[in-house]
Amino acid sequence: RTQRVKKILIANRGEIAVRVARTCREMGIPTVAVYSDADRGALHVRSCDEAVHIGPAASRESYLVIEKVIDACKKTGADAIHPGYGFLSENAKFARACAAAGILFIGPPPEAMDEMGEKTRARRKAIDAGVPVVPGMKEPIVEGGEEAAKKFALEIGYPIMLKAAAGGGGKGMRLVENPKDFDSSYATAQREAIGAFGDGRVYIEKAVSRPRHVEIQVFGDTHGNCIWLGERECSVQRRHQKVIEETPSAIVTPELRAEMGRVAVNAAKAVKYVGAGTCEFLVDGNTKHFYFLEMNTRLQVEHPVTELCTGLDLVRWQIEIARGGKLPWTQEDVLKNLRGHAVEARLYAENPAKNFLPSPGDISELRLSDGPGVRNDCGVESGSEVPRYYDPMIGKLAVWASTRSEAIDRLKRALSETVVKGITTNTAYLKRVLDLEEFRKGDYDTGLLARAADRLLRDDPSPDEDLALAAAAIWQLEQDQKASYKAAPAASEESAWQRAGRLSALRRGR
Amino acid sequence: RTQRVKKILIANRGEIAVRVARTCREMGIPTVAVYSDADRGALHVRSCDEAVHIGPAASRESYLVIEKVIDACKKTGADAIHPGYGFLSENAKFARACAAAGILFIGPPPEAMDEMGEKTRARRKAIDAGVPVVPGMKEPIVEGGEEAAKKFALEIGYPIMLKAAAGGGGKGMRLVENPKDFDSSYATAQREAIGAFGDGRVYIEKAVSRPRHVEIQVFGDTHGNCIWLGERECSVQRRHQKVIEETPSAIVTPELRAEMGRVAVNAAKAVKYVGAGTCEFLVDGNTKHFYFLEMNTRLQVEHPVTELCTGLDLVRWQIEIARGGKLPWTQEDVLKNLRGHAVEARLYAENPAKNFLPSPGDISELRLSDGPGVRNDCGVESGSEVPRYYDPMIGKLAVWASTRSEAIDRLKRALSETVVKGITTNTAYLKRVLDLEEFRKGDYDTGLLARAADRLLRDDPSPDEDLALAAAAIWQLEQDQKASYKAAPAASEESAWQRAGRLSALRRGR
Amino acid sequence: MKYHAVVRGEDRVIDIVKREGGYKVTIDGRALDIDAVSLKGGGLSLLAGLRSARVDVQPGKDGKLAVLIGETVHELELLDERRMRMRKAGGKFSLEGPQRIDAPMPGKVVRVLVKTGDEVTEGQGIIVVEAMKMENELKSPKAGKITELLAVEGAAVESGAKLAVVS
Amino acid sequence: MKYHAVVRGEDRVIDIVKREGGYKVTIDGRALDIDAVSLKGGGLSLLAGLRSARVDVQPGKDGKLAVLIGETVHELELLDERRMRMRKAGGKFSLEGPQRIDAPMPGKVVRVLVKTGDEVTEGQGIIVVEAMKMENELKSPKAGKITELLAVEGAAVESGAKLAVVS
Repeated sequence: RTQRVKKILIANRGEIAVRVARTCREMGIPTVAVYSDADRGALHVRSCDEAVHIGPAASRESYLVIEKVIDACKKTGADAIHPGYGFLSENAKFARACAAAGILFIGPPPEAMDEMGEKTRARRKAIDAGVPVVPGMKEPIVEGGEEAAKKFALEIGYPIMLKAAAGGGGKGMRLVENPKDFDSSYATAQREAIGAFGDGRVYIEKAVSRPRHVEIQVFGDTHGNCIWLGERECSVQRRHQKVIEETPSAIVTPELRAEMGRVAVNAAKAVKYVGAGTCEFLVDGNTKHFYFLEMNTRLQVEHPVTELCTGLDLVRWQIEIARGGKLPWTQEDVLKNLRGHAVEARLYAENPAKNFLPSPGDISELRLSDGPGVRNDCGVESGSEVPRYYDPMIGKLAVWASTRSEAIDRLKRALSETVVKGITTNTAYLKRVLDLEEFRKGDYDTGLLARAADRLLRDDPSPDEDLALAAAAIWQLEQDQKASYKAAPAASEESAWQRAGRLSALRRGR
Repeated sequence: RTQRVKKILIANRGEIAVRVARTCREMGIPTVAVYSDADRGALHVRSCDEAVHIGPAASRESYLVIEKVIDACKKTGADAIHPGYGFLSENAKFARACAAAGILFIGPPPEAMDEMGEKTRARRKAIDAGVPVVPGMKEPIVEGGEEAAKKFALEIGYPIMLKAAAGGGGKGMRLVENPKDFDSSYATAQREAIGAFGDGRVYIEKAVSRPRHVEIQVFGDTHGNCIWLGERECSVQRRHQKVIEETPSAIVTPELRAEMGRVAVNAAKAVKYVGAGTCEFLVDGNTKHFYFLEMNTRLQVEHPVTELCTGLDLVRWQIEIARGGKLPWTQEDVLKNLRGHAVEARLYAENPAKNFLPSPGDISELRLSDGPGVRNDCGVESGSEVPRYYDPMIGKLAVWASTRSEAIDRLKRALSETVVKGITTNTAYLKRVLDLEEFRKGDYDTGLLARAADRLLRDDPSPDEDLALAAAAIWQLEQDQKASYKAAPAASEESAWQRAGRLSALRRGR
Repeated sequence: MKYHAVVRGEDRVIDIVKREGGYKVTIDGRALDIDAVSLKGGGLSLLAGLRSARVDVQPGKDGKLAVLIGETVHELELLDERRMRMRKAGGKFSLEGPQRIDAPMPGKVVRVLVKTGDEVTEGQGIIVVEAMKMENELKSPKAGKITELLAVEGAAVESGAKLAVVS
Repeated sequence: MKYHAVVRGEDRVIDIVKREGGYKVTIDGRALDIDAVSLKGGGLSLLAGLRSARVDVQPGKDGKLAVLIGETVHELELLDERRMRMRKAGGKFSLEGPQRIDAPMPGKVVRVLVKTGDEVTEGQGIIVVEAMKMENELKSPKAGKITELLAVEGAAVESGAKLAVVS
């Protein structure tokens, strides 16, 4: 007796909105897009069957406004909402507003979001459920509590982490090596936390040695079933932003996987979790002890690697379970079906050579990779604009192969087919990360990218330098000639080029 | 003690050359492309590390000339050749020439090609190996043997099939319903056989009732091991050209699979087969009896569906085994790893509304599908030309999902994202095939497309007709305005449009 | 701007006005407010009321347009005054009067199925041309009589070469 | 045609001649015969001897070109006579003389790390701007002294707005 879903509104933008729309289309469920002034021309708008404008570019005035999203549902008769990730996806108020409006929220019950949404509360919940956690504060730092906080930090001992209580995705997160940096880091963390979540509260945690970020995908249904779907290793991070994710993790043995899975499921059951959720753990690279960090009560950016190794469509499961369906798999089915290795790279519109400065602008050409074992999830296409108002991630490239080394070689091959013109992206940077010896060996922690920064950015002479020079000369000559003919294609390219030129000139920060 | 391969020459063009180059890149093996006058700008040329021109457009003067291919190897120092499919891939003379030149031929030994290459000989071999075959002639029709042939046809009874002895891919194949059509069909079959294989010999076979084309992928190594990798159902055919392939087949039970697999492996072992091969069977839709048709001693066009359900890279296996490696899997491993359902659709540059007239020309825009479970293998990209000299297949779209119905829905979704402009393709036709009730039910045979022809081509009113009219008016208005500004993009589009216009005007056959 | 459209044989009259935030398109008197964004490669992102659609318009056959929306290709002819005049002038493509049968692409004539003077029915096979390794039968666009026959079996022909005329 | 190129700080002289079937490109005296096909979107398919390469050329930074070949991006500057003159005239982008620090994109100044008159080293952080939810530190392009400082903490700034000058 599962509830029917007649139409789904996707309360998001970019690649995740496109990805959700794809599964809805396959399920034969019509979709509704919402868009801000900056996104009228965005791919997710034309990927849905209907679209509703919900305000100005700034997400605080559009994608984050609960009333506007609910109104869009009423206007279009959408009876369910998929929140994607970010924006309102972990906002319990939003989930309640949906319920109040008789709209099915495709995600966990608001109570579970309350319990897991606020980090210190989640920690307490986890501790009660017997889940190991990193030593740290049980409450965020209060107004004027800075001194007490510093005392606490000294007690558990530096280095420590400052984290946004409402946080996630590394925003409002700071590593503090020693007491003298506390104040400045605290200020930055608060500022970023307010900017990202409209909530500046921050708390303290002990920093773990050679820490690896390993998370467990869990899934619960409304019939009391809950299972885990394996782990994702997300230790390749820059400033707490995930860059490359893989599954399985090189340090996770079948025993450790089962143990972490059991613990994650316990944490989920402790809050009567329903739908797709992720328990993030910090694993000590030396001792392999693992500590619960937080639970993300939504679909993760990196969910494709889990889909590739399990063969599941997690969005389809989210929808089935939201409308009251039973989990189609038992824990044993998972073990039977886990197969091979998957790696995902995130494509960012940013300039690694300029301290990873975001590079919004017009994509004059986008060439994605294809062929065996390759999956692209992209929020843009040739001709798209990357607006400056939102996250600079333009898409994800994930690959599957039967072994880790084949998967890495495949991802490198796919990256070498991936070309984005008009804006600057991190594709070349990603290829270098894949070549890092530590990464190839699987012997890395969350400090990898920081430690390898020099190796990742140096530009060494290439055997193709003369060919590159020749190519540049040929290209320039043809451009000049076309321009002088005032022939159509040249003209149009020229203008595209000039735009690109201007943009990147600006990007130089001179 | 496996042989090293330093450089691989890919003796082919189009999507298969690109696909082979991808695996070589992942394996770190440099590649050499060959190209005719018509293919200098082709995608496969720039997908390889080196390229050698081997003559005029006509394949008989380029891709089919053994000496030119061998010379290209010597010129570039390539020590191995991957033949792809078609062209020289099943030519034993070529395999011998490679051996003589000290070049590793990535395919079966020439002896096996001899035994399986010529159909009537293959039939005898199969019969000796206890493989069931369709009643038919053991020798091709000889010069002046037409009368004897007609007598034989009457004995086994009409309908009969005429087949090219050197044949494959449906070329030189004709169904003859009754005696009066024998002469004309025989003439056509011979003509096509000469055109396609330079060998006009034809033989007679009894036609099977509700025939389904089901083939078994086999793999042998140089250490005497040989296994099967499941079946492919290829009954969705038009004029004996495969259009849509899937695995598993809706009529193949685990028992039938094991039995067909066993028989296929026996046939392969009977000729000491090494590498990737495919045994094609005709399965009687009523009795489920199966008959050996022929063995293709090369990689098949439709190999991706097998890769999707086994998780293997067949090209990687071909290379590993050609250099003396052992099969990494036992038959039990296959059974453990077979998973889900895969369907492939072939994209042809042809116009279904004009009796499937091939439509070569310039592709002004190519938009491929992406997202979960989608795989594209394409020989072209935006701006590519489809030359009129070669097969009109421009690429393949394959999808994987956990069930057949989800896979079909996914393929439909992916096709709706696939847009080819500038030439006419069969994408809309393919979507209609997927909607045929018989196909959805899995209850079809090789006559499906012929029987459904009317349903597949009718153009019924669409609810979007007014929107289409509005879109056309908006587009036209913008074109006219741009044109009047003589603005660059408009001008360039115009010319592309006009070219497209001319082309299709010609295509109308007026 | 006024356009005269023909779709599935039916005549439609379209009036289109550009205005703030898109277009007002009136089809046979029914008005649609449409917001349109042009995409790279000649596509459009349309918003018609709540409906969102990606539309690909591809010109072909002498001013005919193929309009792709989701699953469906709409074949239509759009005529402004200019085209209207052209159309009126040389009725070349109407089925009144003699019809040429041209070679659709370079290839080889493998069979000629009629003789000059033969009566043919619409859709009857006239000539078989081989191109891209496939035999393609050219059919008569109308019922009538073969008044000219230039095709010769075995002859190579270029694109657009006149092969026969049906009157 | 002659070009003057700068790659990884080195000067290279390129002479290019179009001719039958491609180009003759001479780099510092060494000649290459190259067959080039232009691809949609500004790419090139090059054949240099046996070598086949797909090359993507993307102009950026004031005449600088990013040339992508397989795994590697080559950043280089290509100057013909005209550009050479420009370059000689306004040395705007050379590191001689005062250097402007402009806002890389619209955003908000969250911190100013220097005062007018401060001595700064090359690469030292000068101003932090927040854009796309990320804090981005603008560094000094050269060692010198802050002679102008227009950035104000908390202020919203438009693309290219002058924030400071290092002399």
